Amino acid sequence: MTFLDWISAPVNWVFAILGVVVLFSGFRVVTSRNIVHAALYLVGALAGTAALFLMLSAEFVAWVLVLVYIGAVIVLFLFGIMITRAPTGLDEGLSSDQKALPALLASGVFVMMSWASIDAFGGQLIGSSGEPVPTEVIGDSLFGRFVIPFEVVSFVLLAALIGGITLARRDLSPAEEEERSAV
Amino acid sequence: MLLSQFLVLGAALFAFGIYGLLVRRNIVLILLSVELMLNAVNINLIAFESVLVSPEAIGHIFAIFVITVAAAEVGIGLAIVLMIFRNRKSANVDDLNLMRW
Amino acid sequence: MMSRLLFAAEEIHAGDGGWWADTAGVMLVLPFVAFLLILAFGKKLKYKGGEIAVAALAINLVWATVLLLMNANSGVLDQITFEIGHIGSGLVFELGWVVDGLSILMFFLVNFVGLVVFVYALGYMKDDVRVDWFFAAFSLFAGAMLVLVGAPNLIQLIIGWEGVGLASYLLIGFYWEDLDNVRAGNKAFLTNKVADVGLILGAILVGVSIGSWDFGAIDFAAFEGAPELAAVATVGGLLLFFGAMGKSAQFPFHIWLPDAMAGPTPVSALMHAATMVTAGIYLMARMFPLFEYMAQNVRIVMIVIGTVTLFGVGLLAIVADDIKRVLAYSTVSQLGYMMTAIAAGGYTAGMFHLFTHASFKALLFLGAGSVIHAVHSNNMSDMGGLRKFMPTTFWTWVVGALALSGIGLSGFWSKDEILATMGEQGLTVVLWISIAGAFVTAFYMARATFLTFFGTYEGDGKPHESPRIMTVPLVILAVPAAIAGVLNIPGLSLPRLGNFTEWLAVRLVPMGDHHAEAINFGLAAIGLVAAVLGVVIGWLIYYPDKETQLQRDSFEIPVLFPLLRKKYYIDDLALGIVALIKGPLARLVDWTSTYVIDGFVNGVARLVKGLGVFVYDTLDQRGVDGVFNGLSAAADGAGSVVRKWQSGRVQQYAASFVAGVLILVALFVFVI
Amino acid sequence: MEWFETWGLTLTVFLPLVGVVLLGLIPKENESALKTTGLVASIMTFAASLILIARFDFSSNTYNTYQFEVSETWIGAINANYHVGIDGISLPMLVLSTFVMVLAVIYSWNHWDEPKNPKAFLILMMILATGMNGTFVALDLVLFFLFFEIVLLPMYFMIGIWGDKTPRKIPGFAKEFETRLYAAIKFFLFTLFGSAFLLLGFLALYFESGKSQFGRTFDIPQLTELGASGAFSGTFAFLVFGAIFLGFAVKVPMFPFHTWLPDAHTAAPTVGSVLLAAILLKLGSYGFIRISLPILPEEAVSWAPFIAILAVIGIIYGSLACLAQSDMKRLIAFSSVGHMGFIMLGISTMTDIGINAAIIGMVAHGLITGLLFFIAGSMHHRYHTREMARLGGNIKLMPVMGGILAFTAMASLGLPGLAGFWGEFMSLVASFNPLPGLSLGVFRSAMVIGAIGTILTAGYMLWMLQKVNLGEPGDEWEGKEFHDVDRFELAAWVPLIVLIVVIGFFPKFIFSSTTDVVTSLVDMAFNSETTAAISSQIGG
Amino acid sequence: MGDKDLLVFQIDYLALAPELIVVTTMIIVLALDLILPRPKKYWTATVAVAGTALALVPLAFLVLEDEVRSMFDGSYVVDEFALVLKGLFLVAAYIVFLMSHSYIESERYYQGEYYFLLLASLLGSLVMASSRDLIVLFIGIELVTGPLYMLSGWRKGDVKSNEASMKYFLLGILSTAILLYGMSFLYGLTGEITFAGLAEATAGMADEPALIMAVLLMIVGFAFKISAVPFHFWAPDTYEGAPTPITAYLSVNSKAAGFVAMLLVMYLALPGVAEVWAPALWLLAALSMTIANLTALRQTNIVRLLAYSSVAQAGFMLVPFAAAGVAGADLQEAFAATVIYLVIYAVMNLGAFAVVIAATRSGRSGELSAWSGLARVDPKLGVLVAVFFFSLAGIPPLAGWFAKFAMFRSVMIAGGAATVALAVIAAINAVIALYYYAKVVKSVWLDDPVAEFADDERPAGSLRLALGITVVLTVMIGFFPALATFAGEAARVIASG
Repeated sequence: MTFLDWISAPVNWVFAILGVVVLFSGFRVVTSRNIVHAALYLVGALAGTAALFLMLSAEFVAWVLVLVYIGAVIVLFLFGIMITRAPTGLDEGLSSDQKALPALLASGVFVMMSWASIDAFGGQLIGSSGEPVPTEVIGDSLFGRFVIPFEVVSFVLLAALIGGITLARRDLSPAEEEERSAV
Repeated sequence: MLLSQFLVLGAALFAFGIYGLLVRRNIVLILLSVELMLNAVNINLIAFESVLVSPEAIGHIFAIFVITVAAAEVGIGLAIVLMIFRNRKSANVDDLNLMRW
Repeated sequence: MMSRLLFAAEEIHAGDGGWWADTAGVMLVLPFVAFLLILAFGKKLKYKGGEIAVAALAINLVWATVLLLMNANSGVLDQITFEIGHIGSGLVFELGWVVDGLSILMFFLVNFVGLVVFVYALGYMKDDVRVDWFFAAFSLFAGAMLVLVGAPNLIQLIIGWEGVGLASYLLIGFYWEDLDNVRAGNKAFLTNKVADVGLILGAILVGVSIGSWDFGAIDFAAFEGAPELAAVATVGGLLLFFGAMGKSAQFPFHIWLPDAMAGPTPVSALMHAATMVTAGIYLMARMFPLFEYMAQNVRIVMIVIGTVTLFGVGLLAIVADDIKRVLAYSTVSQLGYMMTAIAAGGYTAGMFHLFTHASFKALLFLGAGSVIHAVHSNNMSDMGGLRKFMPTTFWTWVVGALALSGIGLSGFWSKDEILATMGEQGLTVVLWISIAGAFVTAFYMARATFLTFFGTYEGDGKPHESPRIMTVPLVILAVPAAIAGVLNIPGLSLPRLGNFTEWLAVRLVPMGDHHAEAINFGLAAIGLVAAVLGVVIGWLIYYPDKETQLQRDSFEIPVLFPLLRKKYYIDDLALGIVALIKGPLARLVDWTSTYVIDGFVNGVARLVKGLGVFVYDTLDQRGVDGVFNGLSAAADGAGSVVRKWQSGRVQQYAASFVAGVLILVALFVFVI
Repeated sequence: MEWFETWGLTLTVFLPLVGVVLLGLIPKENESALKTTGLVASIMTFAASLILIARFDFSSNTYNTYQFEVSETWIGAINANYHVGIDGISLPMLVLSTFVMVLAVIYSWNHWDEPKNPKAFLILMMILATGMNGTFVALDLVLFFLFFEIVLLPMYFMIGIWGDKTPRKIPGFAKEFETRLYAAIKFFLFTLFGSAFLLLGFLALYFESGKSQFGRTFDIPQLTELGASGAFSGTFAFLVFGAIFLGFAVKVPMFPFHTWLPDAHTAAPTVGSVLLAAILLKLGSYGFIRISLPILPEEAVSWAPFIAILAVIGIIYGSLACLAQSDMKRLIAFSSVGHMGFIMLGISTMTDIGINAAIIGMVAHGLITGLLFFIAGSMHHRYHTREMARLGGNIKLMPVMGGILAFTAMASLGLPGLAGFWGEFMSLVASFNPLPGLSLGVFRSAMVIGAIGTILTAGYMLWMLQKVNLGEPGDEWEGKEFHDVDRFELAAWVPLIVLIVVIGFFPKFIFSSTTDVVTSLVDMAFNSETTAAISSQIGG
Repeated sequence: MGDKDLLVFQIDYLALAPELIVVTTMIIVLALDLILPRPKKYWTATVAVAGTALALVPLAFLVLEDEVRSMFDGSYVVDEFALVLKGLFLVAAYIVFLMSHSYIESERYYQGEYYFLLLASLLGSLVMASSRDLIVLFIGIELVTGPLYMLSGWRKGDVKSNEASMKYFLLGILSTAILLYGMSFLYGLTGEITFAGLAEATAGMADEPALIMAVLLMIVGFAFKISAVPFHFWAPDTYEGAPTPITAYLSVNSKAAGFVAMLLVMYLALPGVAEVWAPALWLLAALSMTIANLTALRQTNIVRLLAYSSVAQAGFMLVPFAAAGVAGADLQEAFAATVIYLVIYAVMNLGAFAVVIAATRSGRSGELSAWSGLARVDPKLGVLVAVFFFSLAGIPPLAGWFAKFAMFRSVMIAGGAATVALAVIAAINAVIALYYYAKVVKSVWLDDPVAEFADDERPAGSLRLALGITVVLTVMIGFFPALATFAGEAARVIASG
């Protein structure tokens, strides 16, 4: 498959656009000097990803991503950012000054991963049936064969919830506590 | 569509995540970077699934679990950030070097 | 073994000794019983246990005498052994006793001389310290010697041998409050120990090669020319002789004997007469068949050493001031005679000289003891003119001195026999040296006699004759010293006693002995003349009554006398070697242990610890910093070399994490 | 008593552990109950071992047949069994061990080194007893290893807690250490270093045996059978022997692995030194006889000259080092290096004479050096110093103690007629005619040098007597009261003295147990006619 | 999938009983925590302890039954191996609960939440032991570690504890991401997530670079959990900062969970590519042992020392993995060796931490110098210190010796130059390790006491129980290693399947 073949398929145009969006957003997430912007760029990256998922017939997952992340996680992040009172303006101190080594390592990782991908799946095409995987299948799977991880993951969430609350809440001083128990 | 185009995209996102993890000083930003990495994994999973087309949609299931877990991790992470912030009035990792020696 | 024994007994028409021989082991045991009894009860007894020691030897003497007489009559040949252990089927350890001409003679000698000396000691030691211990050790001494001479095999001989060494160590160092005496004891023990290596190795060679340590077996093997024994005979013989040199104080091992005078005088008497120094000669006599039939070439070495000893060490007696030292050197010299004699094939001659020497040397020592007892000094310069104060002592001394000098009395006969043997063997040079030795002997005995008993007394106090309990033994000993010579006059066989040569010939195998069949009057005359000459010259030099003892003893031969006073530097050499081993060498070894081996060990420990410090401080704690600082500095360009990588440690950890991944993968991709 | 046939050994090994439990239950303050318990436990153990002797069948005493044998599954997964049994070689060692333990308990009755604490000390002693007894009866490599190592901990604590507290400069380190601390860790690390190799060797044997009809096995009798049939050979066996050698050589200890010994002995409390010298060192040499030789006979032969050379170096080296010592206990400790050299020389000859020599040498060294350490301890107890330069005239101050010291020193220098003689003498005899095929040059040189070593031995022993026992007591002791030997000391020492004399005059006491089995061991391992029939290769 | 009915998957409640009991206990704990007034909150601890003990009961039934119960297309299996490991997790957690009791009570902690989170982590490890596909395994791991991120920071007011938590968390999610990336590739390459399917699909794929990368990435993910060098950096800091019972839990349960994951993935899912993972683990083993041991020599804080010790011990546990890479090696033996080591390590390490808690109860710090002469003051505790630390050092007759023995055995059984070299490295490290373990014992027994602490107060009953259980097991296993080999034997069954 030549580049020409590739570029002539319209679906790849879509991919290219989405890819640029995702990559740009991703890049900004780690480079942005504004902490809120960084969080918002993450939204962009995730939205792009969700769109990519749609292209790959993963309808359900795409919407989950949108709902869970954009709907919940990012909000959580923003709350976190607010509470820790990070400056919302530009902040030189958000990143360390020494960027060369992290960049080196990151590009190393990128080279490794993309090389392995191309080596293994170089010419493999994705059959573009376009038919989204039915949610029913996912439902059957989740509540059938994967019911145990499904149940277990709920405990992950529960534990995160309870633990998170315990850690994040302000401890009462002994005096306050007495006061409260008296009530 | 090539499978590898998605994989390379995922690799790039993952690399961004690593870069962010190493270079960011604010813990919340580090968490964001980690989300990028997990997202890269999801891209991989979905891409693979579209090739493999397993009857149980394993790749999708896996991705859903990853998303869930990632959400939980964010919760945990932010709780820890808050706790630290409460004690130190800072959310920078630089300051975490009590046990340096 | 038994069959051989019977066979041999048949050959020489010897009896088996009956009950007396079967029970002869009593002699070996009684002194040890006495030893234990004295240790246990000695303190409470009148003579502090001396009576027990005397009683034990007295009972022993009964056996010894009976056996001696039986042997003289008809020959006694018997051996009783008990196994004390065996390895596999071949290696057997036995204890027991052998009863034959040689051992009976030694039994008699040890018990007789021992008894006399013990009795003497009752008086001599009366007021001394630790008398009970003295008698205990004394019994041990005698007992060990009896074990030695009664040994039917080399193993028991070694046991007795070392036992004698131990007892001598204990007795020489008897006055251990003074460390000089202790050192003398150590010297004796160690010198002997050096020689014992020879004995032990020799015993191993001989015993292992024929598969038995039994003397009878060895004798037979030698007699029959067993090839396996022949193969080791020379080396084995040399080693055994080496062992004998130590106990019998042959040059250069003579150094311990003069120092051994540090013990009480009765000890010296016993040591020089019957026990200890005779052991080496006895060993040679015991192993005579080996040297006679196989290891002839060793005999050359023996002769050389013996000759050097008899003359060279004899000379040392001339310059000694300590009366006991004079006697000690004389003993060494006489031992040289015996050794040379045996080496020359004079089994009987050597043993006969041992026999006569035992009586007169014991006599002389006891006499010297008597003098010392009176004068409270060992030095002849403190004596003089004692003739008048101590007549009994004097006269018995004269008997002893004459016997030693080979003038008329027992010593004459035995020495003559030695000279005759040498003559017969054609050892001309040795013969003349021996004659010269006889001259020297007579000369220094004259010197000692004149310096001690003639002239005027110079010491402190007024000397007096010793008590009866001491003089009676002197008299008793004077008798054999005077007349024992008749026992072995060639061609003379006494009624009921026979002849010394016949006594000794009662062995399992023929000895192949070389002894004179008749008196060699020519040699006897020359020897006698040499001895008389010695006395005369001694008289000329030492008799003239000068004012002081020192002046009397001022005779000097340049070069020679100073050399003699330095004892040929041999003592110094030995001391030097010991000092070298004990000092630098030992310290070097100790040093290597603590500094080289341990140093290595500690070094490794420190290295590991240091590595730990390095890994923790540098790699683990700073290295991550360092490496990443370095890397990022390099990556950021020269300007920022000194700048620290600012982010926190978590990210360093994470970076190492990622780096680890990359390195791992890279390893696989590029290396494996 | 039928049950004794099967459980007698187990009883002997684990009775002390019962003692441990009982001791643990008695409160620390109740000293007399503690001591009585310890004594009773050790005496019962000793009694059990005596019953073993009584019921031991000396007539069928051949190698690789064991009596009182028990084999129960222990670690099924690796085919390691609780397999115990004794033969004529282990019997004397086992009895020696139980016997010395009784004496040690008696002695410690009124000799407690600081910081006292009889309870802990007795417990450690009892654990030690289990380890030592167990090593002598184990017939499974894993079991052997376990017991072999059990002794490590109690000894570490004995040295470390009750040991010598004087500070000492350690070469290579800037600061001073307390002797006990240095010695304890050194002992520990050295032994462990050796054990690691030992374990590797055992494992290698285990896997190699997988090719045989027995399958993978740790069983000593089975491995012995394999060894005799030549199952282990080549480079593999060479390395395995080397590994096992290292393990045992450290324990023995052979030059140059000996440096832990002087420190450990010197620093240990009296009873610790006694047990260390009397029994612990024997574990190594016993291991050579029980494991190295029969299982790897071919390699034993090829290693023999090397072992002989090291042994001889040890003899000379140890003796010379003794001469340089100023500390009495250290001197005695170094003397062990020399004496164990003789034992190893005997073993290295691979003949029945040599191995018998080693066994009797082990017993004798156990008795004699044990006694020497007892005396040294008692003297330290009274003088509070071990500096020989300060001692002197001991026999005047304490005639009985001095006498016993002199006696023991004489026994130690190998005086014929006392126990020490046989081991040394027979080692030399054996090295005159080692196993056919071994280099006569090496072994006969070893014989001569070993014999010369006896001179040095005599030298340092006499020298020690001179410094410690004889002469006038130093001024500093004037007017001080010295109690001569007390009854506990006598009770502990007299049996040793008696045995030293008895074995000295009647070595059959030991040989009757060992000779047949050793002969058949040599026959079996080296496939040769009994080498005591020595005639073959004289002059060859 | 559409055709398949839900009922295809029968749920075996007996097989799930231990997990269900733990879940129930969690809920009860939560509920109690809501109802009970603060002074009575210790009831939550009692319930947690009781629940854990109770969970062992069905486990016992299952063990006796000796039958493999497989669910959900073989993605969740209860077999001997799973049971042994579940038993280990439950017992270890039980002991940690016992240790926590007095520790948590003595300061102002959130007891209910504490036990809830620990139980959640326990649940995760139980699930992991039965997991036979990547998803269950992944979720299990997350459930094990998630609560622990928070528990390490449980001493909220203590900045050290905060820091411990943060470091653990950040590196933890990094490792999760890397692990997931590896998993995604594994899935992509094979289309399988069950271990059995993976084993079939990966056989002969050892030359595929993408697979190599996937395997290595997963190894890195697990290596973080077991804190192998160079992925161990979090361990000392986190161990020091976290509450001590949590440290114990981290060093035992969490590490064991990591090993379970590694065992399952390597031996069950990827046996065909042992030539890839064995050398990698060889390297990790060698590095872990050497670096950690050398580093531990320098430590003056007991907990930090134990942290490095646990890193080194992980290295020892990895040794059999490396041995498995030798051609023709007996994978079962290697597998069994690691399991045996794990079991023994769990017992003695828990004991060591229990001792730390007991020793520090009266204000003694974790600094080694504060421990001088501890035995003089409290001989019983001194004995325990000696037992556990010498056991860790591998001195017979304490349990640790058999762990090392099994480890060496697995190496020798494999043969091969590289593994023998590793054995030599391990042997040298064993001696080095002895030095610092002995250093602790030396301080406690041989040095003079430094300061007075109120040691006359006896440790709490629950702590004494924890000490008792661990010490008895340590000594018993030392004498009867069969107690531990039984675990290895069970594991052998699974490895052959």
